[in-house]
Amino acid sequence: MKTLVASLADNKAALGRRYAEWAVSAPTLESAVAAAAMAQDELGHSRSTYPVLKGLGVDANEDGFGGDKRLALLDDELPDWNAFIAANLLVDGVLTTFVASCVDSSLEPMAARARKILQEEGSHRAHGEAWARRLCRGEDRDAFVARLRETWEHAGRWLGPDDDAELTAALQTGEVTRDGPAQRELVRAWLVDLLAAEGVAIELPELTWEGWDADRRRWQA
Amino acid sequence: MEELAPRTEDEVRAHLAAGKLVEGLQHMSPEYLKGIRRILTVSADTELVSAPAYLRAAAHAPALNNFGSAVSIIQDELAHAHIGYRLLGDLGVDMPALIYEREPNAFKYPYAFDVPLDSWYELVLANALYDQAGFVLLSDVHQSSTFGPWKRALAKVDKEETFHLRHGRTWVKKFAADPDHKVKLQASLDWMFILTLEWFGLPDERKKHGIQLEYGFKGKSNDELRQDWMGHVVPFVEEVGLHVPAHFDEQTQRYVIDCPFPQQFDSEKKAWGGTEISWDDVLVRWKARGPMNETYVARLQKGYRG
Amino acid sequence: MTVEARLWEALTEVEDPEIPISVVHMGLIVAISYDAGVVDLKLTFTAMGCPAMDFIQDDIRERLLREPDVERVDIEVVWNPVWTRKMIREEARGRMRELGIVA
Amino acid sequence: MIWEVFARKAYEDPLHHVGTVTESDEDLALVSARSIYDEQPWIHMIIVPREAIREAIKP
Repeated sequence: MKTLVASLADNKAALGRRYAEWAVSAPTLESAVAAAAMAQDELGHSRSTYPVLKGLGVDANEDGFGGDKRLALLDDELPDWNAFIAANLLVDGVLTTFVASCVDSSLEPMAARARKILQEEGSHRAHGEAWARRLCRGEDRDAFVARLRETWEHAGRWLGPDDDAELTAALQTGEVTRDGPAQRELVRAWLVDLLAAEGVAIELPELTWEGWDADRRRWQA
Repeated sequence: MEELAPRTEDEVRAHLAAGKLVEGLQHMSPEYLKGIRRILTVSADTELVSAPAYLRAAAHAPALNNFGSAVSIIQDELAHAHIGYRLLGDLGVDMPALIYEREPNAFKYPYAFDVPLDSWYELVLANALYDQAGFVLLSDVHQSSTFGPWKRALAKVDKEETFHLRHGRTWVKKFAADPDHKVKLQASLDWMFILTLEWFGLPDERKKHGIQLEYGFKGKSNDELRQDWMGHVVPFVEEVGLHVPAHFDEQTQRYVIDCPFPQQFDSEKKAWGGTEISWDDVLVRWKARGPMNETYVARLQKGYRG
Repeated sequence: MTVEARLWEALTEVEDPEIPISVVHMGLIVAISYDAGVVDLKLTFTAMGCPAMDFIQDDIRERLLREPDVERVDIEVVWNPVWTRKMIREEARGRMRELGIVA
Repeated sequence: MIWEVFARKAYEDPLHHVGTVTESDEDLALVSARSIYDEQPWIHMIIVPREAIREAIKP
């Protein structure tokens, strides 16, 4: 559970930074404000998760700039708005699905935070879904779908291989109440349905495990 | 303009003289419409460009939660910009074109934002100085504006700018209490203070406010606003032990600027040359815009232009 | 009036710097206990990314330390119960009535 | 598409106009309205498409 929680916090810190960058570049002023609000949520979730880590006996850097267990995709600025929305859907989506699997966690501090995080993530999901529909109807559709596939390569792997040691152990102790493959399938099916409703069929790439770094929970092509 | 704003100038004057607010195009004359569009554009552009300027400096935040506070301030600035642009939209302006299709040098905001903020010192000083300038200007609009929709919308801005000032001042106070930080803070204050003095524009002897005051786009003159701003900033910086080239003169009951003003400025080195120049020279510098103008506008238009 | 009740009332003077409503009426104060000069306060926020977290904690501490019998204030930030809009005013009022304070 | 935003901070208050958002779809308009008009802990907020408004009395 230690690596999972650390990576959750590090990814949320990184996602917060990536969202903030697009808060001054979004295609509408409305979404710029929404991106700034979502950035603060992510930074807040990260900040509030580090004490959980401390409770697990991990020497966490509480100013939040220390951790590097983040997706390779979040190392640098997201290249375009399609990539932003893809991260909004899939990176945020995978992390939130994990958090939802911690609502009844035996790790009480995590369970307490999970409910608050889920309350705040509702608008992220609404923002991502609405933009996905808009992009699917516009001329950017193919470029957007390509970004989704690319983002899935990173976000889909965050839960690890089906027999991921960390997640399996967390499941046994009740720290997490839904297994990795089930979590991944929830996100995949939700995305496929979202696009199908717009008449877009998306085939997500098969995930292979070469280049998977279990310690940092990241994958590099 | 004539089609959109049906009233004559005399009708607008009579409407205002009766103590009524202008609620929309139906109450406006062409001159009123032109004037309110100009001041709304300046206000919205200023709020908008502060977002990329503050984001650049936020990269130097000492900790994650400080970065979060900076993003919160950026969110407020974007939402304030939204107020101006949406009101312009109601006044017949094509809002997306105005924000996303204008050339960088067509944006109308104070020159100060064209000079990069490169540290957390400069971010918090910007909150204490620039946001104070914005606050002084908008409080004046809030009190004096004859355009009802703007006057009402500014209640939101008032509250949020108070938070920005507190953010700036809390940090300035903290840094000023530490000798090492204080030296760096003072160095930034040296260029930022005089640049904010310029914010309020030409002195009253050079500037005819005529219609701006008459139609109630603003209540106070440039020099009065500059005095107001110094009244907030100078006592504060002195209290925390920093220095600025201005003091309060007991005899005239006014703040006096103790350095050549306006002054020659090196925007690349972010340094004042010490030589007094004319306001015409300043106007040339303003018109040419400063180092960050194109970068910031490109950032703001990135997602729209694709 | 118990010391706790007095502390609750004192905090009705502390406002969120971004919103003109007290931290009590906002429902941010989860619990207050007092023992021999030490106040243990459980505090929550409307959002995990609330930018005014530090300011609010500073203001609470500063106000409580002005009470004659308070020497130390320990603040713990909690996320359980989850803050919801229902906690604005109505619940805070009920809470204060229980403590014998008219809110 | 322009949406008018109304909100209130207490049940005893009437809804009042706080501003507008411009969005082509309803879901984004809802998200935007919440993030732009966050100056108060509103207890209720609604959005109405401007085109649905009819003036019974004109100003």
